[in-house]
Amino acid sequence: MSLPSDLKSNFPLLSQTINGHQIVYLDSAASSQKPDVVIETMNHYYRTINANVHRGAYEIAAQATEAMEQARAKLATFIGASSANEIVFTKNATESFNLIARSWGGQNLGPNDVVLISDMEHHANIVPWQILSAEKGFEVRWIPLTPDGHLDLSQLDRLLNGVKMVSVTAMSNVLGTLNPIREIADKAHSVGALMAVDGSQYVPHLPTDVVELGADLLCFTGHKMCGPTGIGVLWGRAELLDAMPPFLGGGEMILDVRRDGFTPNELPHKFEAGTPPIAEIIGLGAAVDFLDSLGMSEVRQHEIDLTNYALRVLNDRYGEEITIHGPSNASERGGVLSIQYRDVHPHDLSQVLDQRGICIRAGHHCAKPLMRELGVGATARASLYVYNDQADIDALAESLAPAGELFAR
Amino acid sequence: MSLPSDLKSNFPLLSQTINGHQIVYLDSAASSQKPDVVIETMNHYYRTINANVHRGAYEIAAQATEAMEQARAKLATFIGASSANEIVFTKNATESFNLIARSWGGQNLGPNDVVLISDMEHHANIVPWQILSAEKGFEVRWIPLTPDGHLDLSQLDRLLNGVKMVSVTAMSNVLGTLNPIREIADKAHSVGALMAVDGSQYVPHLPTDVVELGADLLCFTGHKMCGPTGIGVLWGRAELLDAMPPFLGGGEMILDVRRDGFTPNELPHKFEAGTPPIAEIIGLGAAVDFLDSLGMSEVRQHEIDLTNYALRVLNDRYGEEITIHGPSNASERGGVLSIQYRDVHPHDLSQVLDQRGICIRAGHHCAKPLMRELGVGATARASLYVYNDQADIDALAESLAPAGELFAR
Amino acid sequence: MSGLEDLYKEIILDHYRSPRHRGELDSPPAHKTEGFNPLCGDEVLLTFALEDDIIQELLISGQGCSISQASASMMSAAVQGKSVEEVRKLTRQFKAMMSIHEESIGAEDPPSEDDKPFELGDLEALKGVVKFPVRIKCATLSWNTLLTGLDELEV
Amino acid sequence: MSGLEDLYKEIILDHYRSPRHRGELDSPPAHKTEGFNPLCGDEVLLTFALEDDIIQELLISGQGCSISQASASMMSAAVQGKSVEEVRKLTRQFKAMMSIHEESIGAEDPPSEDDKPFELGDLEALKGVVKFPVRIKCATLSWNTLLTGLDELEV
Ligand SMILES: Cc1ncc(COP(=O)(O)O)c(C=O)c1O
Ligand SMILES: Cc1ncc(COP(=O)(O)O)c(C=O)c1O
Repeated sequence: MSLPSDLKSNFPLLSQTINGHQIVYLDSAASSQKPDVVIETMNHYYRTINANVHRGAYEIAAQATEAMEQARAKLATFIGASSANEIVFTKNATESFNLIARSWGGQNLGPNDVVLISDMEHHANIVPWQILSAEKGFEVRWIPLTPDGHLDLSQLDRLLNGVKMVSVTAMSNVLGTLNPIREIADKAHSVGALMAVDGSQYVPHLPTDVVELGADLLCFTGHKMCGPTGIGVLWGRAELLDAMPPFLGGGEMILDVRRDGFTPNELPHKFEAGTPPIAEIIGLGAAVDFLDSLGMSEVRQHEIDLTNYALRVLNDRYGEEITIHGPSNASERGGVLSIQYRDVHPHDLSQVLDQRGICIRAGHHCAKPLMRELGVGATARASLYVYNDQADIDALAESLAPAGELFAR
Repeated sequence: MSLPSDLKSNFPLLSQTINGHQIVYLDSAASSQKPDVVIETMNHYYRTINANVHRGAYEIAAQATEAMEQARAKLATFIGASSANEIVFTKNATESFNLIARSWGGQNLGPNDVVLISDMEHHANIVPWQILSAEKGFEVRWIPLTPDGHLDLSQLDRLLNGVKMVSVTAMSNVLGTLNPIREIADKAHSVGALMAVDGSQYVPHLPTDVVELGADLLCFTGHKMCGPTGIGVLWGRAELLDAMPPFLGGGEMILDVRRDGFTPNELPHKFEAGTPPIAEIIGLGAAVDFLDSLGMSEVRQHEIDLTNYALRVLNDRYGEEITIHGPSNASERGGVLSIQYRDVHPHDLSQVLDQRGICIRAGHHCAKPLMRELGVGATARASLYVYNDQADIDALAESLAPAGELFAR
Repeated sequence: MSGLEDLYKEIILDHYRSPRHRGELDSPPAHKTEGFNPLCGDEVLLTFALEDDIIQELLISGQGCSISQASASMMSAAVQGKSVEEVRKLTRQFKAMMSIHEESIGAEDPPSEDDKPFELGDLEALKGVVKFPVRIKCATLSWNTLLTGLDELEV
Repeated sequence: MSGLEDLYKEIILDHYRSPRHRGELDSPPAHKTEGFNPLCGDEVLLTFALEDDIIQELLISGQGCSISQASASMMSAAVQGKSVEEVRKLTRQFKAMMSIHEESIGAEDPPSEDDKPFELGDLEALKGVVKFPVRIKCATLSWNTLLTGLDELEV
């Protein structure tokens, strides 16, 4: 089984032309394109059942609530959660991390504690801890990298000393590295620490089972998995979420409000203050259905194949002139290729490629500590998803040489 | 000038039938319906320029960024803000209040301070203060109500003693009461307190000018003003926002991240962590254009006329059998009608009306302290917007009597 | 979409208009438990006297919509004189009847074999509520409150 | 959408390939200022010697894309030997040329009359950048950094 070959036709944006070229979208690590069915599902919501949820007795409000809760159940199944109540909807993965830091961290972290993250984290899994650490005085500690872009776990036992929370990405958005979450989780648990996982780049691309991962908490974001903007997810084990205090306060998240205080609602509502992103939740449910229909194992296989192809084509053609950061074996990585080509600055490279309708991202990818480790200010990143094919890689490979010509010093 | 009479045709949901009846949507205080142009604007975004903003050099990413920043400028103009940088996008009004409480309150409130709110606040403007107060030990004080549903400002000077922040709604989502924000703001300022305003029910319905209101901060929410779900706004004076510490941490809100800490970005990005609700921001921009094309003075006049009509029709027909909470003069209120009809429970009333395609809301409307003041567990609330007309009111009036019959004890 | 007649059956309206066992027992000696539905503000207050694991008397007060009031009234009629075990069994069956929509992930086990033969009687009239999912919580409010009360007594 | 030739004019590429006034002066006595573009990671380091309100010498180091490097190189050529007042004026004009898209609410006042007659020379080549709004920050990085430097010296 492999992915249908006409998959691109499901994504309206990919039929665009840019500067006279059919668009080649290679920036899915920043945000994925959306299939028709996701866009249409949200349209249908707005055109037929749009109403505020959970509080209305009338028909369309009941339907909106039902559609939203069905989406929650789909998300739970998609990641192997044992109950839909363990799925908390946020606005993005970033909010999910802030929720963990503020709620769990605010309650559990003090001056002698340590939160262990890694050198390859996205700012979303760094800054919330730094903000809290400035208030509470705990240490943020960093797992270093090996030269080939893996986590260096050789000192993990020592690093775990005093740690209450390990929070690590399952896949790097710069290097593509897939991290051994289960191994880290087991070690974390053996010292009584919790394991939070950044699934932002993992959940969209690999079959995900929170139990197999050994995670206690998982954050991911809708717009990178064929879903809309404005929607993120926090999954957590029910007992853990139950014990955490509320994060944002307001409507929906309460059972009662009196002048002298409030009583929080049950899971998952306790963490969902205010009118939820209803259309976006329902849209994300449609995205999950879409990915399920492809099969996540097929998605993963497609990306391994295409990553292998890209590594081969680019290395064969450009040899010494090109550096592709991260693991060289596609089975150890996702389809995220951070490229250094000659001395062409990433920003210039991306500009030249854009002229040919090829979209890649240039920048620090919200991972500045990693950039410093790599010794670069920025990288040019091409990233793959279900709709990409070998022709996209060929277009990329074709276009590096002319960029090199233009900027050769 | 008045609103176009065929306005309903712009709202696809309103052409639905429910149980064989043309839908009569009277729940806009909970969430408004969306005009075609808002839905289509988001579609167009997803189909043609969907890409992550602010970090991409390629064409569609630049277009997405431009469209989003144009929407920000539109919002600024819409509320009379002096700069687009004063518009911070959140996920809903609830997040806006949490941002204020956590960021400003976290920095400025201690044991001897007071935050002054009112008995008619929505939970969004209550619970964030209660959460913070439990941590910081300041007092949350309440402005009481007069019997006819206004704020009782006779003791305001006394109530302002020790107050650092006054946070009050410009319009009640239960009583419809329009509050004298300017008067309160002037008094607040005279004791050195700040004035935060809940504009969730005000901005969608009346011409808004933050300078005339005398506000320092204003919160409102997209889905109640013809915009999508998943988008809220915080406006604040630039100097004030500049002095406030970041709220959520992550990508976009930083200038630099090092192992030992981070440097926050400039306004408005400082408060916008992670991938923003891009499609939703652009959709909200389209909603603002739509409302502007109608003219907010015309919107307000339409609602005054229709509220007057509703008050007259309902009172004429049902006399003693009906109580409509809040001010009896339409010029002192918005089109929010909380109804008590005979002893029919709000939930039952809403169920019976739904059978006739009429959507009203039954419940505490996220204002439990107000419910206790009113001495009721719930109200049945019919609320109006641009697309409602006298026929909608007639349908409502027609349907109360049969509900009364059914449940007469 | 079902009609109102599925929801507001005559027998339900009858219980609503003339609720049975209304009032409050002195507590103590009776046990008192409160429940409320945050959705619609409904409140129910149960007082009941338990002797030899039998509910000797149960009275209901509080306020709410027709469904929550009728369900409470029917419950009060159904549980008088029943043993705690029988009440728990009845509650399970009633909730099973209500919970058609709870069969998602993480739902509790289906009622076991020996629960089957019990008679719901009048309570069957509330079956129509499942077609109005928003109202299920109204119908189950008093039952959940009773369970809480029994749990408080650890019986 | 404009073509690449509007952005990467030959003179820009020339400055990029052969940057002028590259290096670092000893500081002190020279003044040193760093600037960076969080968007793309570009960094610029300016060292300059100021005497009698005249920029006697200015050197540039750092790393970045062709636009930021070329703009810095052109700036270095343009400001040598100019008075602080002239440099500020030139900067205003350069930024005015760049800021076509900044005319939203709250934009600064347009450059005043007496700013007009100044000659941008080579710098005109950067005009094409305004058609690529994302790159405007690249082009203005060194200029903003110089302004910061002058402000630090309170001149
Ligand atoms: C007066 C008032 N404030 C705040 C809110 C909260 O808005 P949201 O739920 O979109 O955050 C609402 C609506 O629910 C409201 O009516
Ligand atoms: C690894 C990783 N974590 C977290 C995030 C944050 O996601 P969002 O911006 O949607 O909050 C991203 C993407 O930006 C990411 O790649």
